[in-house]
Amino acid sequence: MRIFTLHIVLSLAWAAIAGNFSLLNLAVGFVFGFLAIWLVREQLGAPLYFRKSRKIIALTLLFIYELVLSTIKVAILVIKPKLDFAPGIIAFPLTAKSDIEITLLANLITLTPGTLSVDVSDDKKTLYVHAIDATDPEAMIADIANGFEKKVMEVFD
Amino acid sequence: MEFYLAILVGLIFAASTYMLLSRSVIRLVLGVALLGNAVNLLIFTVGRVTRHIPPIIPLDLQGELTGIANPLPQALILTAIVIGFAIFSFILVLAYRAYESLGTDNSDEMRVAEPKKTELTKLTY
Amino acid sequence: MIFEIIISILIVVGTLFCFIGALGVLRFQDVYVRMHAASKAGTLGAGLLLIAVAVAAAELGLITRSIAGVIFLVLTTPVSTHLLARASVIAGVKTCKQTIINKIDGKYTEDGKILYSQDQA
Amino acid sequence: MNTVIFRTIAPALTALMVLFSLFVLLRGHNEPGGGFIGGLIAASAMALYGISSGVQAVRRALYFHPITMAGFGVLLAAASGIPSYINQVPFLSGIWWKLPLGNGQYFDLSTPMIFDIGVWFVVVGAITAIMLTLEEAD
Amino acid sequence: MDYSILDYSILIAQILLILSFILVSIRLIIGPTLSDRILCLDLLVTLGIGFIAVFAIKTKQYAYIDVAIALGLIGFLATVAFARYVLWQGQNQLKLDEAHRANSRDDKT
Amino acid sequence: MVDPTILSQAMKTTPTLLADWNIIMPMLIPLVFAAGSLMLRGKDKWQMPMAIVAVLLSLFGAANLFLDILYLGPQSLTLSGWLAPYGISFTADALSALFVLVASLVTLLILMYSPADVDKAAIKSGYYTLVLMLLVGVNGSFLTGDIFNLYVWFEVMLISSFGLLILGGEKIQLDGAVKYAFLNLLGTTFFLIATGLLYGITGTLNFAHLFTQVANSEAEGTLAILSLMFLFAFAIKAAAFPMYFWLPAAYHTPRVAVSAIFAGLLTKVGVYALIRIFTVVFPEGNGAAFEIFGILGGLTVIVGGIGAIAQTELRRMLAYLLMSGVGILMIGISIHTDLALAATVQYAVHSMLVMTGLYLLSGVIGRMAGSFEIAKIGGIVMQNHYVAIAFFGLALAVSGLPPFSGLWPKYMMVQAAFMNDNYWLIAAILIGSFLTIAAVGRASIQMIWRGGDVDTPDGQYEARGQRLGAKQLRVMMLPIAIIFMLSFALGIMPESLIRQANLAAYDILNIAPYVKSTLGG
Amino acid sequence: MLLAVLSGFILAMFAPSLKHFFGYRAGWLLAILPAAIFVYFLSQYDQVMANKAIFEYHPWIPSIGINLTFYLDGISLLFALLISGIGTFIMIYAGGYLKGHVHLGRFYAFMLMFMASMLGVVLSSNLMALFVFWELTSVTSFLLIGFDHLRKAARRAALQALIVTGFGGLAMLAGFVILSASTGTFEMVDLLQYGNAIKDMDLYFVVLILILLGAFTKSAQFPFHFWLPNAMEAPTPVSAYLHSATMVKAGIYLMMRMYPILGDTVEWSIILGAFGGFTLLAGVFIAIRQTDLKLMLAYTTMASLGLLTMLLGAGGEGAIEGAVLYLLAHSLFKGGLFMVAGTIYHEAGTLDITKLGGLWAKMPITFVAAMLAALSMGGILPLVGFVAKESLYHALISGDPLALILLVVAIIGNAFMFAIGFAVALKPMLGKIGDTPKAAQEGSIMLWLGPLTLGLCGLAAGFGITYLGQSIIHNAISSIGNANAGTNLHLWAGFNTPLMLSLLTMALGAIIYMLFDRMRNFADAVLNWIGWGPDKGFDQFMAGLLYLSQIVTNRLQTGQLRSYLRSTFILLALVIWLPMIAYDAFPTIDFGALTIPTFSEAGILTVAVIGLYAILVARSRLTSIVSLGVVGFAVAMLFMLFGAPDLSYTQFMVETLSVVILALVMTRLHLDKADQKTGLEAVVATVVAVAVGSGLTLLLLKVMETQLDMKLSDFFIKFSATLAHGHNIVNVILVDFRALDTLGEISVVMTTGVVILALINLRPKGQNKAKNKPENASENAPKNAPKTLEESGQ
Ligand code: NA
Ligand code: NA
Repeated sequence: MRIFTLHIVLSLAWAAIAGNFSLLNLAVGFVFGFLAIWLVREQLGAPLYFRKSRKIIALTLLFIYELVLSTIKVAILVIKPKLDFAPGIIAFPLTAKSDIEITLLANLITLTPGTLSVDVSDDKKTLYVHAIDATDPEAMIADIANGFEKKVMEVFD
Repeated sequence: MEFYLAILVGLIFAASTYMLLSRSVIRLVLGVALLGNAVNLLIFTVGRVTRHIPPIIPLDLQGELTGIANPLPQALILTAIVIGFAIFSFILVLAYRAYESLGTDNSDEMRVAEPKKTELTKLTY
Repeated sequence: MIFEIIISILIVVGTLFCFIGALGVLRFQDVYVRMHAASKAGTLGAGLLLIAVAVAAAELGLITRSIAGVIFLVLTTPVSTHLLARASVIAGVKTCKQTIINKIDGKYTEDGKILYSQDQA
Repeated sequence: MNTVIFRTIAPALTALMVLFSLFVLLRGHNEPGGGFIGGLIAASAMALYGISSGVQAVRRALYFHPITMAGFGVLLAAASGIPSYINQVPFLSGIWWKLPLGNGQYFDLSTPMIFDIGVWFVVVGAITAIMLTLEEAD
Repeated sequence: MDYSILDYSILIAQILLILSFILVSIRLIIGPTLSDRILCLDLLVTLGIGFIAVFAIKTKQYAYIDVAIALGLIGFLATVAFARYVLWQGQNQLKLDEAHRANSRDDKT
Repeated sequence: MVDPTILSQAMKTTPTLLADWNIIMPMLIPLVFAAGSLMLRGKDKWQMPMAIVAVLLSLFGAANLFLDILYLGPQSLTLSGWLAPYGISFTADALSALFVLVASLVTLLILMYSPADVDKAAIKSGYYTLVLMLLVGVNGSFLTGDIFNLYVWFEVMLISSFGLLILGGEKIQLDGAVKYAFLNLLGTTFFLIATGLLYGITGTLNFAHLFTQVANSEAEGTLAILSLMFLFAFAIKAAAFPMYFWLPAAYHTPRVAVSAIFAGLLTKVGVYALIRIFTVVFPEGNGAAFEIFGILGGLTVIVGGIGAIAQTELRRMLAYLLMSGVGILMIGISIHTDLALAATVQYAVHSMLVMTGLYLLSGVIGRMAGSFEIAKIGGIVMQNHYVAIAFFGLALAVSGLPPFSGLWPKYMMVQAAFMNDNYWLIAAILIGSFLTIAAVGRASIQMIWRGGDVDTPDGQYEARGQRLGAKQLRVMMLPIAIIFMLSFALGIMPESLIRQANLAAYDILNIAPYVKSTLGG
Repeated sequence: MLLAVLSGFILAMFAPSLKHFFGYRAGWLLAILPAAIFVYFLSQYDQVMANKAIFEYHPWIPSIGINLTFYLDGISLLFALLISGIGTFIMIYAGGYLKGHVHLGRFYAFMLMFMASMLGVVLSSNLMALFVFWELTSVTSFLLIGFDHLRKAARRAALQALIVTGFGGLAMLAGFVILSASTGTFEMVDLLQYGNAIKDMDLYFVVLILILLGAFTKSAQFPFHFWLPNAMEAPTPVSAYLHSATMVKAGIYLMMRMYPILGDTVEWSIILGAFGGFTLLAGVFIAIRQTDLKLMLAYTTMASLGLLTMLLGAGGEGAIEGAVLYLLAHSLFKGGLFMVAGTIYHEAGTLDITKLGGLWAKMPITFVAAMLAALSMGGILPLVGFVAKESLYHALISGDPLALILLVVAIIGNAFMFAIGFAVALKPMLGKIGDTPKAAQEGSIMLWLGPLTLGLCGLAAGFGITYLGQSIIHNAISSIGNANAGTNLHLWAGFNTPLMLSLLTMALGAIIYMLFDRMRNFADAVLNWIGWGPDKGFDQFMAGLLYLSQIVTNRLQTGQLRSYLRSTFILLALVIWLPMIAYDAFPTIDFGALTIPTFSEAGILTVAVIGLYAILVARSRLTSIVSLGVVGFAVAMLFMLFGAPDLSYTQFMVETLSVVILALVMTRLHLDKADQKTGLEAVVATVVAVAVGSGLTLLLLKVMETQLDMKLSDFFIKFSATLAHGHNIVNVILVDFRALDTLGEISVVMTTGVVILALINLRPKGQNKAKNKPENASENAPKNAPKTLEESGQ
């Protein structure tokens, strides 16, 4: 987080130097700032910053992929003349511990195939998920645990 | 197009009037909110509508600017919207407090300020 | 021309998703299932349309703003969906009769303020 | 609403909204936006923060009582008419200053902008005051 | 006047979006629960963002995009507020039922 | 930078001097102080002195403005420096200046009374802020030369009055406020609708410009409808028959100082707006407006008088008397001759003062008797004969009996009605006066003279309620005494006021200087 | 003269302090003023005699032609002398009568104010000035009648007097206004110049009636007489001064003044003759029924006023002469008799004639005074009353059939008055000593000085009648009748018809006196049989007014918001529709030329309509709120479609925040279930709603037919970027072109904040909101939700 702040400060400094606070200029500053931090990455302990950036990008891509996929699945369901599915609320045992991880995971679950986060238990051990197709809860739990949950925890480890 | 907007204005007015003739103060509050929408739309229509082009002068404008929407009614409505929102908030909270104090949201039963008199006053000197 | 085609595709696909979301909301059996349609299809549809704007405008300020819009949408939609789903469960909005499993049933305290995890009583 | 998900994400969204509101405020003179809209967005941010983290958190965050902010806004807006007096022009006449930023650049400060900032304060202050009070009413 | 692909796609988009609006509005009338209706309003706002985007592309008035962005950020607040109401209703079910046996059917199912 | 010729097409180029600012001071000063009082939130001791200073300064500004206009004729200042009708003008003629002066004075008197009537909780909740904001709205309404801006000031006034009405949060106040709020809100909304439509026909909002635009417009029928809509909207504000419901429903519910400020200021703004609109925008009355004014005015006078007789609550009785007075004003507008308008202006000034005084006094009486129910009030003269004298005096004033201020405008109105062959209006005025005499007479003998409440045995005196402390009584009676003396002075020496009223009537009927002062040329 | 009038008002202010220092003896001091005024007017006598009139002008309200123009001619001089002269003795008498009364000072103040007002009435030439003083006499009379205010009867009587004379005063005002507006002058002096022109006016009859209403109510003519006997609730000095000698004569004065202007027409004669005559008969008839001394006197006063009115109605120089003489006589003897009655009450403690007797030995001076007055009242030689009666008989003999009827009436009336006068004067004095609450003895000098002097004046006037006739009486008559009347008055005119009639009167009177008890029983029986009188009528009128008032008020002011709103909307519909129909201002809609909405526009319109429908049909309020969101959404979209991004923006934001606040509030309400309208209500609401909606649509369309002048907007567009340095024109309008609107608007927003804070935080004692809010109030809100109906025990 500290480095991110520095990054922002650098962008602003760029804009100040350029005497122009337009969005474009700030964006340029951001890119240049990135380069600047990369130069001094050793001192700042920044490798993590870059590694994380990579992981965030990976997670984002996964998310976009899943979002598209999930939408298509919903689309198929919608268009199918017969509404024959077996929804249900399943309980997903959480491995993720921190609030931010849980939140991110829950939101990702909501936006992706056939699942929708309903609530987290007060002891933060269970995430209740509504699924359009709840015929095989175990498989779904495994899917999430190995997919999103893992990637989320990697970002925050 | 103004014709259809005028019809819509009338419809919103009618709906608002209908709501304002209810017993429930909450419905009256909703009537007030609708009324605000109707008035804003009325002023908007009356300023003559133009499709698409907002009254924003392009930074790189050369020459005359034509065909833009009439900015004055927009400014007036903006003022009216904000005032309307303020008044609406007040009315809503008033309704809530009245409900809380008087124990009802039925305006027919709000008779503290003007109590129902059962008998006529006698002449005294 | 190529831009135009990209924009057209983005627009058509985006609106299709939007339409599907709407259709789902109309067709599906209960509020939970409808939420699936609304949250996913809506977000994706609107997001694609915003991206279409970014492409069409081809101006940095607008691109960044459009992307910001997509991010906002992605950040907010799951939150509101979650809150509505949770509230509905607590308020006792029934699931449709096809529902085969309901693990959350009985896990809320009566006043709906505490949710127990699966292994709690 | 005390759910982990909401509680965690709401502060970030609040910050984002406040930032956005300032953005909308400052560019209002040339693009859609301005003091009202900016103020409404900021007020929404406060509402969100209040709903997720409680009234006291908002009060602490604002430091000043929101209604005082509203009063300040009106004062600021009215005060933006005072330079007109010195310039011998009618009340609320627009006056522009170019504040040099060095290297030949200027920052455009004007009484209409101060006025709009006043509007922003009023809208934020009053609406936040209303919502917070409603939220904590018995 | 020739129409480009873009014009046609915009036309299709607008038709689809309007149809979507109407479909959602129908669900809004049908309900049956308050949650359904809130969901409809939420989706309507999301669809609105899309609509504004298409409209901006069509008219080349990109100023409108700001409205869509703001909606993306703020629009969900209404849903949050309504969800809170539903939640409150759920949490006070017993109290409500006690207080007015006749009344609870009204605002929820 | 900018070509001076272009500049002169758009903006005022001559310097604006301090004297030109006089015209906005009665609005601006209380606004700044009201905002300032919010900054000093929590410092309750500061609130009252600040408010007094603000109103004194406004009064000073108003007096300055008044003198300016006396010597120079109508004055105008277009704000933000743009030329009229593009910017918003503040334009004052003798009518507005007089009203501003009296409104500021009335507010000052009420502030003097307030310490005895307003508790700490109300001050904490912004009583003084709201009073100042009300004055902002009222003075703004009197001074503005722009119809949409008038709407804005109406809203300022409206929301402040809402606030004042509910200070205390009692059941009766909330109930009264609900009725007051909805009906007044409708009034303001109809005003906005009419304003919007008027803009749709004329393309302008500036009164002076409207004068020329309406005169040149060919949409006679539409304008006639609009004139009636304005009439309707302002009649709600002014509490004219049959749109007066909110007044008896609400005016007796807040604390007395608030009722008094309402009585003094609010309905009169409605009347002012009627005069303004029907002299500047629809000087010919467009359609049947003036006839309708007469009918409504006459009925208001009578219904007000009749209503006053039935009331068992002192403040409600006053509400009906207030309403009856509004009827007189409407009659004046209806007749629309110089005499009638002079009478209207004069009666308005009289009514602002006297109704304020009566409401303030009702507070004293209510406190002394422990009730506002006439049946439960008694023995006032035995408790304090100054209070009794004040009540008798103000009762005479409101009945239009000498030697107080009500007589002259009523007489002038009868005269004007006769000269206009409006015999039934004469009848209405006189019947209204008769009913008023009967109502206040009956109230007087019961409250002031009777020994105690209605069950007190004949010939006996039974003190009820609380004895007011000497200091408190002094605070409460001082503003009443001032009003009493003013009303008395205007009763025995009405010449100067009549001259002002004539001047105002002249300004009303001769709109050219008003238009010229705004639009120039 | 100005000083003469104003001094009374000024002294009135100091009367309480004088009383404070000098006690009841202040009466002597205060009497100096009326005495001085008397002397002053006496000193003007020569000039009045020589020049006919003295005119004095003081500008008062020149801009509306109202000034203090005092006019001292014969009749005003006579009245002024009576007012100040009798006033002198009344002041002294009051000191004795109300000795020891706590509020004597207040009483003096009222009396002095009254005296001043009365002088104003008789001296003013300006009609409006006269009216002002006239009303002041009503007001002071109200205060004096209600002086003993703890008694219900006094309060009622005071109110009665106020209402009756107030009514008359208003009518008179109208009459004066018509008179002055028609002639262009307020000055009586000028009006006299008009001659018959006024009598030929179209509005003559109206003016006459209106002015006579003023005079009749003041002078207690039937059927407005009832307040006068009730006014006897006032302390006796008041009865003596106001309600016999002076104030009630104001009406007579007015009729005398108006005689040359309005009089001597058929209408005048018939009205005055009929009402005067009837008042005379009714007065004596009711008087005889009374056992209370003061009431007997009061009814005879009424009778005398009737007689005077009747005489003025008969008109002609003779009648006027009779009237003036009788006026003088009556003032002297009735004032005296009242004071005597007061003294008796003061000393004996009762006024009941059946209980009084044999006082002459105890109160010899009072007895003399009483006898003098009674003789004058009875019209017995050599008192002035005799001359007066002779004179009026003389006047009535010579006349037409109407005069003859009046003559008969006058004879009957006088006979009764003869009897009653003696009954009042003799019964308490002669016979055996009655059983009174107090043992009577002669009163102090303050008590007997007045009545004795007035009695002696009556005697002196009788003897000096020839001189008076050539001087002051002559002047008085000539200022009314414009002639040489009165010059040959003699105490003894020889045996002529009037004398015969006098003898007849006395004979009749003697019979009545002897049959007094029987007559009383008869009158009692008759009046009981009628069982109704205007006095009762007054109560009925007041009760009726109260009833009507309550009915009307309850009908209009139902107390239900719904009915108020319904009326308001119905009126709005009428305000739109009626003129639209009247002016045929319907829009012309050319359906062929309508622009076709685009698909999006149509779609958004549809959404709006669906939203409206959903709001209306929603059974639950929450559903309505959600649907409201849909309408707001649609409106925002429309703004966007038509080039208003700022509006769209604001609308969305406001819509969202509205919903937030609505939901926030709704969580605090435990609402009843559906509150749909009943069938009829729904029909009414629908009709009204459709009328309002369609009316506004038509009006809007009509407005749209005109060409909009875009001058303002063009200006904004032109100068927004160049001079105001802003490209978003809407924003520039808000913060620059029309920044004041915005300033007002943020004032509204700020104030709303204050108001809502107050609304929520400020509760009556015992309802203060809970302190120590927990951190997360949102979760706790429901816990503290307001009590429901049942819980709060309603
Ligand atoms: Na999902
Ligand atoms: Na959303």
